[in-house]
Amino acid sequence: MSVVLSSRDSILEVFDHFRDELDDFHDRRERLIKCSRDVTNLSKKVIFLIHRSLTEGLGQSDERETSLRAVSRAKEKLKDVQNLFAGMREEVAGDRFWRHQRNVSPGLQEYIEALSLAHYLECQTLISYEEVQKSLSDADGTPYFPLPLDDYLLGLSDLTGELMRYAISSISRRGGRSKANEVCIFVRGCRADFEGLTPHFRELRKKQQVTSQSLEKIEDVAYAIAVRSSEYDLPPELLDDIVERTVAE
Amino acid sequence: MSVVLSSRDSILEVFDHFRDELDDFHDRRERLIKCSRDVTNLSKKVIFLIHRSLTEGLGQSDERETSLRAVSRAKEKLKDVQNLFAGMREEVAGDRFWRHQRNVSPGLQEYIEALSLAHYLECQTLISYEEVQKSLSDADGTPYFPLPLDDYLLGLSDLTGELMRYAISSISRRGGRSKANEVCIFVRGCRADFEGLTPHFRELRKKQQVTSQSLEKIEDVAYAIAVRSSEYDLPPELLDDIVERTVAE
Amino acid sequence: MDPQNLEYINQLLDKDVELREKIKDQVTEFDKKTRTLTGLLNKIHSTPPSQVPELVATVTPVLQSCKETTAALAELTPPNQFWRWKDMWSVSLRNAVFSAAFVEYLRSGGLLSLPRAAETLGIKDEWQDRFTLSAEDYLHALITMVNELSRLAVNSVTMGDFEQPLKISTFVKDLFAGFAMLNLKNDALRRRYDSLKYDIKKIEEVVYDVSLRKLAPVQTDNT
Amino acid sequence: MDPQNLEYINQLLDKDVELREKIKDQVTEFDKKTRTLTGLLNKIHSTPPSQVPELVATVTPVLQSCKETTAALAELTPPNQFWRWKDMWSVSLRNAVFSAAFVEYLRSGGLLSLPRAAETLGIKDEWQDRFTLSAEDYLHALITMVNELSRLAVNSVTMGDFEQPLKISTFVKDLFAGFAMLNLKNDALRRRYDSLKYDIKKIEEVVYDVSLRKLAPVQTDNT
Amino acid sequence: MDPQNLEYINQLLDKDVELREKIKDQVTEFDKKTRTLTGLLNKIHSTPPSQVPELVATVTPVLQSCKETTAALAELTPPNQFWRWKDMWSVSLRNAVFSAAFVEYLRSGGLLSLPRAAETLGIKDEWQDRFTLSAEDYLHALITMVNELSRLAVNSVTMGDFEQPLKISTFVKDLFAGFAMLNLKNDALRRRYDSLKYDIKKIEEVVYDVSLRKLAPVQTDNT
Amino acid sequence: MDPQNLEYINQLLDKDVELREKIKDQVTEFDKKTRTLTGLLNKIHSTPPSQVPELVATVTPVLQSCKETTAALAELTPPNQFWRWKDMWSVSLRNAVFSAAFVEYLRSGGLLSLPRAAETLGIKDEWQDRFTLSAEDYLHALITMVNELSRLAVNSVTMGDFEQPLKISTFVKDLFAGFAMLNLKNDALRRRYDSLKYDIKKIEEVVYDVSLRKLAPVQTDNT
Amino acid sequence: MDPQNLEYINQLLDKDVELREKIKDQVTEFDKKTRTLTGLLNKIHSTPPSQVPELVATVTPVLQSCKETTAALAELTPPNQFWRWKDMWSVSLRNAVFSAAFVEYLRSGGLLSLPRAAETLGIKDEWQDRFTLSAEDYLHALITMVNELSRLAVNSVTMGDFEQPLKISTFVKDLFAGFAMLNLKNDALRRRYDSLKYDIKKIEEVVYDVSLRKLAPVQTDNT
Amino acid sequence: MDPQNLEYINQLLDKDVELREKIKDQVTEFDKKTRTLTGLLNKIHSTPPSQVPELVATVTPVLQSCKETTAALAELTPPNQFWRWKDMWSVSLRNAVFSAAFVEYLRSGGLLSLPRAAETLGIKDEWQDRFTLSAEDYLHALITMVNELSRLAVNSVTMGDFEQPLKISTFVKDLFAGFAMLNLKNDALRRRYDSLKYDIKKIEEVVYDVSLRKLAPVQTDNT
Ligand SMILES: [Mn+2]
Ligand SMILES: [Mn+2]
Repeated sequence: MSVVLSSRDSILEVFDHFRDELDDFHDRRERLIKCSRDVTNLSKKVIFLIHRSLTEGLGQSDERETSLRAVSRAKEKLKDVQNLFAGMREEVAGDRFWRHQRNVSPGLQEYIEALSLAHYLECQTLISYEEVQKSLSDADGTPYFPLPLDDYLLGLSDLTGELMRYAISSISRRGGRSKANEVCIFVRGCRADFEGLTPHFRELRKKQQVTSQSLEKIEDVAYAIAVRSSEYDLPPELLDDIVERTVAE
Repeated sequence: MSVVLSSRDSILEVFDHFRDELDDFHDRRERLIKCSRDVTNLSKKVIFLIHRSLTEGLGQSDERETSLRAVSRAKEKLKDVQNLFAGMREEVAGDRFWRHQRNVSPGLQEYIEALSLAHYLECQTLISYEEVQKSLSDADGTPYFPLPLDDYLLGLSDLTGELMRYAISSISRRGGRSKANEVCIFVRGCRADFEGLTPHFRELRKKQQVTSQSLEKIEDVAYAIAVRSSEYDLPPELLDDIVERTVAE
Repeated sequence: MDPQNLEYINQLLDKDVELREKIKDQVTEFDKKTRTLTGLLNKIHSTPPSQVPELVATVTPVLQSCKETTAALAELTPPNQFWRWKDMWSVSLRNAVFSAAFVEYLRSGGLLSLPRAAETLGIKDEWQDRFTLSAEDYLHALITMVNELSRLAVNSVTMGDFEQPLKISTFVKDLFAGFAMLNLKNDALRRRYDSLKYDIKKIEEVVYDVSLRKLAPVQTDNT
Repeated sequence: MDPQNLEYINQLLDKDVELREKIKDQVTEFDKKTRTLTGLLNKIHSTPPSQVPELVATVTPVLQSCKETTAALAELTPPNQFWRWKDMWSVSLRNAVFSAAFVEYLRSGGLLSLPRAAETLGIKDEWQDRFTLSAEDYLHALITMVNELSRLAVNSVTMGDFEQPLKISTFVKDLFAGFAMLNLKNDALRRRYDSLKYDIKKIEEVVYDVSLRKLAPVQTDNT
Repeated sequence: MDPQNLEYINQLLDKDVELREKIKDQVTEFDKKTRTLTGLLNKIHSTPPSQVPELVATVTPVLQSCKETTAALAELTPPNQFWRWKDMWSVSLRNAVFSAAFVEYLRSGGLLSLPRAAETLGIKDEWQDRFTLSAEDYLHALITMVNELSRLAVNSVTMGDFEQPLKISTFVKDLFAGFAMLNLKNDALRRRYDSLKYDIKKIEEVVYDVSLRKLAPVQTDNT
Repeated sequence: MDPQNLEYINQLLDKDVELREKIKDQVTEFDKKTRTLTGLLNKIHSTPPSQVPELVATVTPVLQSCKETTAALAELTPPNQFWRWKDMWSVSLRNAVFSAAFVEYLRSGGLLSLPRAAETLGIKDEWQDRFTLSAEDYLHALITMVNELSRLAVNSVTMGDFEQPLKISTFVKDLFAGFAMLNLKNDALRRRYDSLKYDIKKIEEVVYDVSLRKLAPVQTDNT
Repeated sequence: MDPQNLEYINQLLDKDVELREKIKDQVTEFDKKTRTLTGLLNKIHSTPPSQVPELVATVTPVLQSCKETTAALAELTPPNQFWRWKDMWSVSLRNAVFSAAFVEYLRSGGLLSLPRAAETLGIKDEWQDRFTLSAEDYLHALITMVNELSRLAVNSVTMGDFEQPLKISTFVKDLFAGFAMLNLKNDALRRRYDSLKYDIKKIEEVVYDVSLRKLAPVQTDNT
Repeated sequence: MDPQNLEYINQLLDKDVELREKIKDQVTEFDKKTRTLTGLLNKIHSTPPSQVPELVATVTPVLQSCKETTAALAELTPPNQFWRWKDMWSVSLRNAVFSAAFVEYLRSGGLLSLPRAAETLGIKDEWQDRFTLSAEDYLHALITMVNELSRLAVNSVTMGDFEQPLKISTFVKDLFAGFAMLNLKNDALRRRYDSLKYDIKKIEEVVYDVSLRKLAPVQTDNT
């Protein structure tokens, strides 16, 4: 290729090359966006599945057992998502990952939301950065791509919204009544932890507001339960029994 | 009607009355909005008619004659609009006019825009407040309703946009070349006159910006004509003749 | 523009500007009075039933004093121009009507009619085209009253008065039935009417709490 | 441009305005009917169980009359333009479906299916391209029904009916489980679905209160 | 909710996403073709009059190939859903119509009518409810053509063709008079129509220059 | 532009840039401290009454350390330019005042006055033209405190402390009555003041729940 | 809130309101004067070169009269509060500076420096902490002048003055080179500076038209 | 969050913050250089053809000095993270490439290829994943050059150089034909590409003016 292009034909020749390069980029971008959308949809379904499994368990079995069943179903489905990420590996190899990070990001965050919800139900803790990165690595522990810090945090931030839903529906779940309080304390901790990181992540700042609202809703649930139990002053297990018997009649 | 209502029935009775009153108001409002929309449409058509008539006259007859023919056609149509206003008379009698001013206002302004355009073509002046009010009065000179000052000014402000269109198309009109300059001076005067009134009318302030843009466009047309004539240094009449002959060939 | 026309326009304009200033001054006055009114009435939420008449008595003279303001505004407004200027004072007027209606409820448990509300504020029939109490403003005031009544239902229970919520429930439901008869368009009134549902729900929940605990006789309303 | 071409284009441009007006008139009608429906159904909150069939009977003819409106709208809509105009009537349609579904619950305790809802409102399969009941509108109507049922749970207790809340609880939980199976997008429907949790919470609180009251009347009337 | 009802609703919700994808693919195709068309037609600005027929000949097969795309889109669009999806392809369609109309002007000096434009692109009357050429899209295309014609007037002179500007002037004035007969709303079309005045102004300036040059070669080359 | 003029203007522009950087650094510091403060105070919502003094004790030294920051800012600000730069730190300052006022409530149940708030943060009277605590910032801080107190009322009950809501209710109502006497113009402060009503309603509902269930002695406050 | 605290806060709030009113009155005055100034200067676009000195002469006394206003504002502003209130008058001040600078160009063809602009408007150095002309306001005024000069270039040609555009071109390019040396941050000033490019392009096109047609001597500026 | 995780996150975060600061410093440097470059190149619009080589000579050393900056940036960027940080410097880089390409056009009349542009700025192939010249940035720079060339076409005529517009016209049309081959998406590049049409139109008009007046030999380009 000559260094200075002085004829129309030589110009068209190099633009021909640019076209291929741009098309290649746009096509990959489209594929990744589509893939990210699939990841989002699958992850949303996992979250729904978890809530659904918890609802199904209503009163039939022990709370812990219900949670674990929900978790194992979720993990099953999450494997599909992880396979999608594994499939992206080539597309985002080398310096390409950061070029396409914004295209992958929505799906990644939704995945982290789902994964961390399952993790919470299993361990009652916040999933760590390394655990998430590990879930996005092959059998040898080599990551498919680096886990961006902001996607990790933004995914976790969305978790609090799901926990709010979990807490609210816990009011109609046997043994779940004590859960509301647990979740309340946990989310309060999340909010405090995130607070220190907000100066560095603008989007997290916006999501913090949603987290605060979710927290208030969870507090209201814990309050409603506390107020009602206080009136009778009976152990929660016994209260549950009474309610269950009445409904069953 | 008792002064204090202490039974459900008595309450329902007075609300029955409120319903009639509100329905009456909303129905009138709907009628006036529809009527105002008709006025708007008719007035827009008048403006189009004027531009069209001016275009049709292209080169066939004398500029002044073309203008006057456009004006007389417009006046014909404007009578229809005035009849619509006459028909509103009852609806906006007494204190009702100001209650519904906002509903009537869009049509009124468009009418003033059309009326003032015809007036300009006829007299080369800005139509006065009293002339507009008179056009909205019966044979005895009794107004159908008071003319709000802001509608008058906002209607005039829109006129400058139409004059811009007039000036731009004048470039392709025989004898119309000198028109661009006339319009330019006139619109410059309008803008200056309105400027003193902007502190009192917020909407006029916004429209002043549009007027300034229109003025610049008119100045560009006057400039384009001046530049071309300067190059040849022939009387405009002669230039027109030459162009006409070429096109006719 | 020819100078004569400009002159004329400026005259019209100056007149309006001056009038607006004068009305503004009156509205500032009006606003102070209604602020006092709502301040006083806010105390109802911690006033035991026995002391309500006393509270009502402190409100009455302030309400009375609004008559001067309405008269001043009616004096200022040119004939037929009521609707041109009313937006300037309608917030204040609604607050005054709210106060009058709330006082009436506290006094008699009944609904203050529109003509009586106008009378209470000294609004004369002959001002019709300069200053009047429109249905819209009256209805807004009633909605404000319902907002306060739902709060009162809650606070009455706190003060140990279990009858008040039942009274409020019946009164508000009657009023709501009235509102439901109106064909409201998508405007401010409609939005506020929609918000009434939350007040009603709250009141229903208070009545529920009271009934469940048999703190008051079972409600047997069956309209 | 030749005059015929011009005329043709002008016609196309004008037709829509007229059609919009006509549809608007029908929607105003439709709106009045659904207003009456919701007004009547609102009475359920103070109607003792024994009188419910009577209330349902007054609602039925109004529901029936909606068939005329849906037919008129189907008539007006040009073939194939359902998607162009549907936003104009969807609020009214959702209210009508809500009424039909609520009536069905009051009558049988069961859920009105989408095809049955369409049938009740006289919507014909062959109108497919002009007027149809979309899944979205149907689901919105069901959510509105749940909102009302949570209120009804509260008010039933006030009226001394302790069975209704239990029935409502079972019905709503079932419905909620159904919603949970849908793959909703992040739109208005999703947001309203999310809000259902609060209704369920309220209903659960009532069930809880009722259960404990029944077994352990801790407090006695002490007004 | 019974599973069948649920399944049915879920299907309805999912179908649209898939359809959108398919239409998008066709639009990408369409877009490539119109890009080629405008690329070829852009050469007109440096093509001497004698070689215009040759250029037109290279354009025709590409125009022809658009028929496949319109057929594919008509095939995809469900009956009655024209209005739901048309925004996806209207940019491409306008470009195709522009090309057809420009070619017609270059070939015959005349205006391509709307039905002829539709025919050229293979749009069939019986697709009415799935794919049609709206008046709006047709008019947008004509305005694009005028934009190009004003450029062509300038470039023709550069290439030594002094007749073309006069032909363009007559053609565009006629077209403009046609537009003036339409009752346009205040929308995108109206704004673009307004901008036509600048094209006419430019063309007139060229006509002016050409006329005077012809008769009075005032200046001689003095580089 | 002549070089001298240019030089002069560039100097003016550069000086500001530099100062802005320095202030920004201090504000970042300030922000860290107030973030720590609100983080610590946030623990109040899960701290049983007995451990409150301990929590307060951890907050005090951080509050104390804010004095250095205010001193640094006062040092940086050129005489007379308080109003130019204050927007940069007002968020942090309000948070610091909020913390001081909240701590005061938790310690004594009383309201921290404006001069005392300034003193707590080490703001000196003689800094008047460089760094001062404006009434606006003080009032914003109080409103933030009320927001937190309404949450605290809720969470206290959850922790089994039924006295706290009653104390909060009295304190907040008193504060609200004070606000009602201020001449707030229609600005941000006014809007936040209006929002206080929701906090009061929430607190009233907590007090209601507690009273209804006789979880705490009947409230007989009648301010 | 204790009464003393309240009283104190209310005083602070009231004082500001009053001052704001007074400043507003002066700004209204100022605005009138600058409106007159721009009105007069606007006539330049139809004033033949020979009558420019006359036009300048009518502007001077109005400019002179601005000194009273700046003095009044400096009098009103409390020491140190310049930065608090300056936004109220900066639009008027910029317009006054624009007028002064434009007059200077018309008179001498030169650029009014910042200190000279301040002097023209009677702004004293000792007002430093109450009223001063900031670099930002001065630069905004210069940009406004360039906007007007590009219009003047166009209109001069229309009036047959072919020298003016050349003078303007040289002046503006010089000014633009000055701006290019400033460290403008990304704010309103930067955006307006960027827009200057359009004015320069416009002026260049006028100079082009004039040169092409040999209406004025070939420009041989090579700064 | 468990403390270990928090610790780890904070480490990652601190590293990024520090790196961002360092890059920012380099970009500030880079920006100063490109500002100087565009300042110098802006003089071309008033430089007669004979003095162009001289102007080019003053630009070259500044261009040369950019190599240090690109090296520093390549050094800073961690492996594979080019796309993560490039937004920080792409404005400066595009300006530098624009300058290099413009200089090349002025020197040889030809187009600087991407590899040569990279080489000119000292960008090494082995930096590939840390600092490279992307096609996008290169294309943006070319568009900026076309913007300047349309201005240059106008100003050349003013300076009496009638050959330059013809050269520019050919060069720009060739370039435009290249751009037309790209499948641009709806992004910034597409918008800027669309704006090229205005530049081309302007250039065509200059060529027209020159041809009409026979100021230069008739153009016989017929690609
Ligand atoms: Mn979520
Ligand atoms: Mn108009």
